[in-house]
Amino acid sequence: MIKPDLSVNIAGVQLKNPVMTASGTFGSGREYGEYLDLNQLGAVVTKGVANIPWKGNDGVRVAEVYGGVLNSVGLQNPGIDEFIKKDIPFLRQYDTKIIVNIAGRTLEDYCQVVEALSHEDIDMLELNISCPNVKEGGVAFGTNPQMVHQVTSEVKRRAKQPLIVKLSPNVTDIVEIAKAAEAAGADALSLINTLLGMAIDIRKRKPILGNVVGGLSGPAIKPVALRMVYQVARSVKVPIIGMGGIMSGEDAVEFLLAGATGVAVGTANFVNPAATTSVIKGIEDYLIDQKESSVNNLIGKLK
Amino acid sequence: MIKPDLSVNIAGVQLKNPVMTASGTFGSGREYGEYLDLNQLGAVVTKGVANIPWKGNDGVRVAEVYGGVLNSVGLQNPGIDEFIKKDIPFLRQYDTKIIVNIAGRTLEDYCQVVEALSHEDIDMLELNISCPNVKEGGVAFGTNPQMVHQVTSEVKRRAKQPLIVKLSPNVTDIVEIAKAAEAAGADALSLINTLLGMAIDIRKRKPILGNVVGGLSGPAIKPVALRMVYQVARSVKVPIIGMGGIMSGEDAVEFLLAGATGVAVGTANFVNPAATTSVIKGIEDYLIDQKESSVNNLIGKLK
Amino acid sequence: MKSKTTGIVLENHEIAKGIYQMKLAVGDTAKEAKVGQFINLYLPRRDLLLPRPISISQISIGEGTFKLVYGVVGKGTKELSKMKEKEGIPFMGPLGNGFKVDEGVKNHILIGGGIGVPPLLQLASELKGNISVYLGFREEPFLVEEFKKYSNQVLIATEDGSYGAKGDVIKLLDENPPEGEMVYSCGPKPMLKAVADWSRAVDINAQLSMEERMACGIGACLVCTCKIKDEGLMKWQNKRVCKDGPVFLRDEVVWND
Amino acid sequence: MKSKTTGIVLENHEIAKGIYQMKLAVGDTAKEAKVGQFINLYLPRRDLLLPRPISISQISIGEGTFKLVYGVVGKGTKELSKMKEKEGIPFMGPLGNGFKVDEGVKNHILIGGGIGVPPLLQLASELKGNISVYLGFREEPFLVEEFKKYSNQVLIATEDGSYGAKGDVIKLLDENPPEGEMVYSCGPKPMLKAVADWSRAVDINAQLSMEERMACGIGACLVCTCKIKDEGLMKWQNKRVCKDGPVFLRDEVVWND
Ligand SMILES: Cc1cc2nc3c(=O)[nH]c(=O)nc-3n(C[C@H](O)[C@H](O)[C@H](O)COP(=O)(O)OP(=O)(O)OC[C@H]3O[C@@H](n4cnc5c(N)ncnc54)[C@H](O)[C@@H]3O)c2cc1C
Ligand SMILES: Cc1cc2nc3c(=O)[nH]c(=O)nc-3n(C[C@H](O)[C@H](O)[C@H](O)COP(=O)(O)OP(=O)(O)OC[C@H]3O[C@@H](n4cnc5c(N)ncnc54)[C@H](O)[C@@H]3O)c2cc1C
Ligand SMILES: Cc1cc2nc3c(=O)[nH]c(=O)nc-3n(C[C@H](O)[C@H](O)[C@H](O)COP(=O)(O)O)c2cc1C
Ligand SMILES: Cc1cc2nc3c(=O)[nH]c(=O)nc-3n(C[C@H](O)[C@H](O)[C@H](O)COP(=O)(O)O)c2cc1C
Ligand code: FES
Ligand code: FES
Repeated sequence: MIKPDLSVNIAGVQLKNPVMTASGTFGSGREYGEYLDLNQLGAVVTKGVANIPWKGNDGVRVAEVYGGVLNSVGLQNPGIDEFIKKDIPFLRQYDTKIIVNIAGRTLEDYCQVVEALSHEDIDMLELNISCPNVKEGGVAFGTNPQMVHQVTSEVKRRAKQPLIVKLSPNVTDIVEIAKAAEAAGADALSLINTLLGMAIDIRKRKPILGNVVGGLSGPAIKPVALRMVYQVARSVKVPIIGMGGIMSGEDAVEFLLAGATGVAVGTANFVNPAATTSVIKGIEDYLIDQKESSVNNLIGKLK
Repeated sequence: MIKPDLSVNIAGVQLKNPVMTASGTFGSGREYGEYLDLNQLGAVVTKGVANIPWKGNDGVRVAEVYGGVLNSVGLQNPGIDEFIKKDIPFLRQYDTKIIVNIAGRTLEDYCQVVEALSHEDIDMLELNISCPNVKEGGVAFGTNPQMVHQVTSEVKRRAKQPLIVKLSPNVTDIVEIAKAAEAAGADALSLINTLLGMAIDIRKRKPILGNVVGGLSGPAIKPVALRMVYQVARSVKVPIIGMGGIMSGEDAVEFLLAGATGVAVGTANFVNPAATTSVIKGIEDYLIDQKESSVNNLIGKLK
Repeated sequence: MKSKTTGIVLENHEIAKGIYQMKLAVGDTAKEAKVGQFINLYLPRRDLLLPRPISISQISIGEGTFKLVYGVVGKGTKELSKMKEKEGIPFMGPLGNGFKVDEGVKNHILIGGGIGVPPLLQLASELKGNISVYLGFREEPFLVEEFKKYSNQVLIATEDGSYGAKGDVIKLLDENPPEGEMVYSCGPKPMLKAVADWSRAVDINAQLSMEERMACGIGACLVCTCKIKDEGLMKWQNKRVCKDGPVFLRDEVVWND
Repeated sequence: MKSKTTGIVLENHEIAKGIYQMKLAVGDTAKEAKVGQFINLYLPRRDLLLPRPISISQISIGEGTFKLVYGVVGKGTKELSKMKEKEGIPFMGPLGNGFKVDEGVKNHILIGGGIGVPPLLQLASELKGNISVYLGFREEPFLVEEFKKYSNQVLIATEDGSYGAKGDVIKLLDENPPEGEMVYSCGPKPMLKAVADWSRAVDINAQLSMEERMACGIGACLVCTCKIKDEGLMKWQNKRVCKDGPVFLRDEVVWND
């Protein structure tokens, strides 16, 4: 049998397959590059980077919960200058797309990062307005449609590469938020970021995380993520990158059927460093089994 | 060692222990009564009941997901008249509190149920404005603070028993919703109802649930539930009943420490029909181990 | 007080492609079982919370055992198939109502499809009178020899014709019309619907064992309902397959579309 | 390309109350291990997603084995303690930097607390020169006889005084001051902080093996950081215990509050 075609096009960028890394779980690929061939990936989405270095949150930053992980890293990053110097040249060695995830506390922060990247050889920008782990900015931008519109349009005006806006699931109406981002010029949407959660150490009678609350990721959130992707896919025209608990090719196929053009793998990397490649393989196996010639035949094709 | 005191007081109602059943997972106790002694429970919270019989949703109503369950029962119930005739007398045989969960599609529906119950021998009312499985009413009431305020105050005016308002987690700001319910006269709050989720059968390329989307319950949602209980407990004065993924006494203790005065056990009943009693035992064991004389020493006592 | 108990696996092996038979030591619980009932099995995998309903295929009160026959169709049955002798598996049951056996009936027609075949075996062993058995399988049949112990009319159809007649049980019934006063049937919904239509056409009463996804398994959660006719104003109501069923009378069942 | 691999359990038994020793066949992976490194173990329980970091307590290149010694403190280590001979357990590693062994150092001081003791055993076996060992335990000590193979100064303290001196290792150090040029220490954070203060006071350099909760285990996710001094403007930065550590120089570590 002929190998099925896995390539997808997201906002004009052609990816060899729909599988990318979820921001923040994969660094800039340097470490995981020892465990898998980065050339295989549709794209590497890098850890959120801000205009200046951030130290991130204090204290315990991770807690394990049933079928999931809580994290409160708080966007520790070396700042955009260091990132441009070290990480872009590293990733450019590989035949994969580079998507840079952008963090900020203020509108100006975001704009500075985007401007610093304007002449860099990267493929897309992913605007993170949904991090639950920083007090200012982050999620505050992502839960209010007006704010989403404002920050998206300001960033879009300055962006030289296609702009993905990453949405927070901690909202009453994801469709309203998605539409606001689309109306403001987003070229694609990615969802979901983590759900805000908490865990308590009952012996110490203290929250486990230093930051008290953190972002929930992993298989536990998959049903919520899938529902949101499904709802948003039916309401916007721009392509969607789906994520949240994808552990296998079968999970990824659920997201594609629900309407995602791309998928990202996050927490699964912690369980298996080669999770991304096994997801790619799993999608291919499914297509072969279903006698489909192209992954594009799945996207949004829910009966 | 002296047995620790497990009794708690919720809005003037004294419960022998903080453990109740989560509405909809336990019917009116008739079936589970064959598997455990209902006298042991702090309270039985009955399946949502409306002014008239409802048939509920068509098609597959349950799907299993990682560490959780999706349901789309859609509030099938025999109507308040039948309920009053059969279920209240049944439950009154037992030495446990009766909390009647109330469903409705309109404000009038709710009011009719509350009025029908006004002379009945029950202990509390639980107003469900958070069911994700019915199109009209239900969750629509529970996601908008003005609506929450309106429906709560209308119901409260008619209620002869203390009123618990059950909150939906599918909102941007749970604290705002909780405050609206409190301001409108709620005597207690219960949270969380299910998170809206979805699952897809990738062979059939169809949603598993007949209703496409459904409510996610079980351990998968515990971190979100705990976070919301924690946030709400710090923002309102009325007592809170916490639920969402409680499988063990240790899980329950997390909710108590986060600020819940009572806890409810739902999905765990499906895994073990005697889950409620093992949660009670687990809380007691914890108190003994921690040399605490009363469960009240835990409530909200997070360092 | 009833409770979840643990059965001990005595045997667990493949009896046809993708079909396993498990013999479970259940002690005195065997005495409580009625033909057509099921048990709910709980799996060791912690990501899988819900119990798996499996019919009791054979009951031995003497041995204190149940035999279950199940097809590996998903994560849970896959997990079951990996269980080894002496391992314990928690279960609830027997659950449900079971088939109604009327002493007055002398000629019985048993119609099973795929993984609906197993519960009919215990039924065949208990029925008095003449028994005709019609079994349909996708590919490799199973339990056929066992049925032959209780009936000398065991007819088989397979979808691919690799064994017995090619086609489904309805074709088999049309080509070999049975005589009898009661049909007992278990299998996938489309087959049950076809059996309902067929039996109505030939005017033989029928009991159908329905299948639905379950959660509590004991009648409390209302996730496993199927539409059952109702004399009242509502014309039909949703009844619980786990508690009011799994066996319903043909004329009670309201079929979706 | 590196990958997650599967170790085979050769032994797994309790060596002191709540403390288990597991011997794992890891084949050629043993050749890659350096003293003070750890491996990340993945558990069969599907609700537990994250790997458990456990130090390599003994390396045998000849046998192709690691010995691990771990305390049962929670769900994951409980699960580990139930594993039987011949079972496979997936792991990644060896991970982390390990202790730095300087040929110039002749007198070594090893200070371990509780489940921080195990990695010091491999160290004791590799160091050349004179070795003093100070071990603190809550109650029942373990690995003491093994340490005595490599050192004739093995001093023990227990919190309840049931074995060796009563109190903690710092008291032990104060009462039996060692001589040496390098301290190697592993244990709970408060102990490490105390060792840092003590060693600074007596002016002996120290290497500390830090502990943090982990996710990726290879340096990508930044959940396992600890504060490390930095020459630059920021004064300190968060470094990764899994990749830049677990061993840091005493004078690099910035202690929280
Ligand atoms: C009363 C009753 C008796 C049954 N008796 C037998 C029997 O004797 N032999 C046999 O092989 N099968 C029988 N089944 C079907 C059997 O329960 C399913 O094949 C099994 O639950 C599938 O589990 P899984 O984890 O492998 O599949 P998955 O698809 O991974 O299961 C996911 C979820 O869906 C449920 N589910 C999936 N398919 C079915 C189904 N067909 N019916 C009910 N729930 C389903 C599962 O229980 C689980 O909750 C019976 C079902 C019912 C309701
Ligand atoms: C580099 C390193 C080496 C270690 N070496 C050993 C050793 O040789 N022997 C030994 O007994 N223990 C060692 N530990 C500690 C060991 O990792 C924890 O005791 C273990 O992870 C607890 O898991 P649990 O599931 O039993 O506890 P739980 O509390 O149920 O675990 C919940 C989560 O918290 C994490 N966690 C809990 N306690 C710790 C801890 N103290 N350190 C890191 N993560 C923790 C778990 O990994 C898990 O992700 C080491 C830790 C690190 C970082
Ligand atoms: C440790 C960790 C760090 C993360 N950091 C970021 C980040 O910097 N920027 C961002 O947009 N999302 C971040 N996320 C969210 C993930 O990219 C992803 O949206 C989420 O984890 C859901 O996917 P998963 O369930 O596959 O992990 C992070 C997630 C984790 C677990
Ligand atoms: C099958 C099912 C039916 C439910 N029906 C109701 C209901 O009628 N009214 C209501 O307020 N909540 C209902 N719920 C929500 C539960 O009461 C509870 O809030 C939720 O399941 C979270 O708790 P858990 O994780 O312990 O199940 C239902 C939940 C399930 C699983
Ligand atoms: S499974 Fe709960 S009512 Fe049938
Ligand atoms: S555990 Fe991921 S960086 Fe250390």
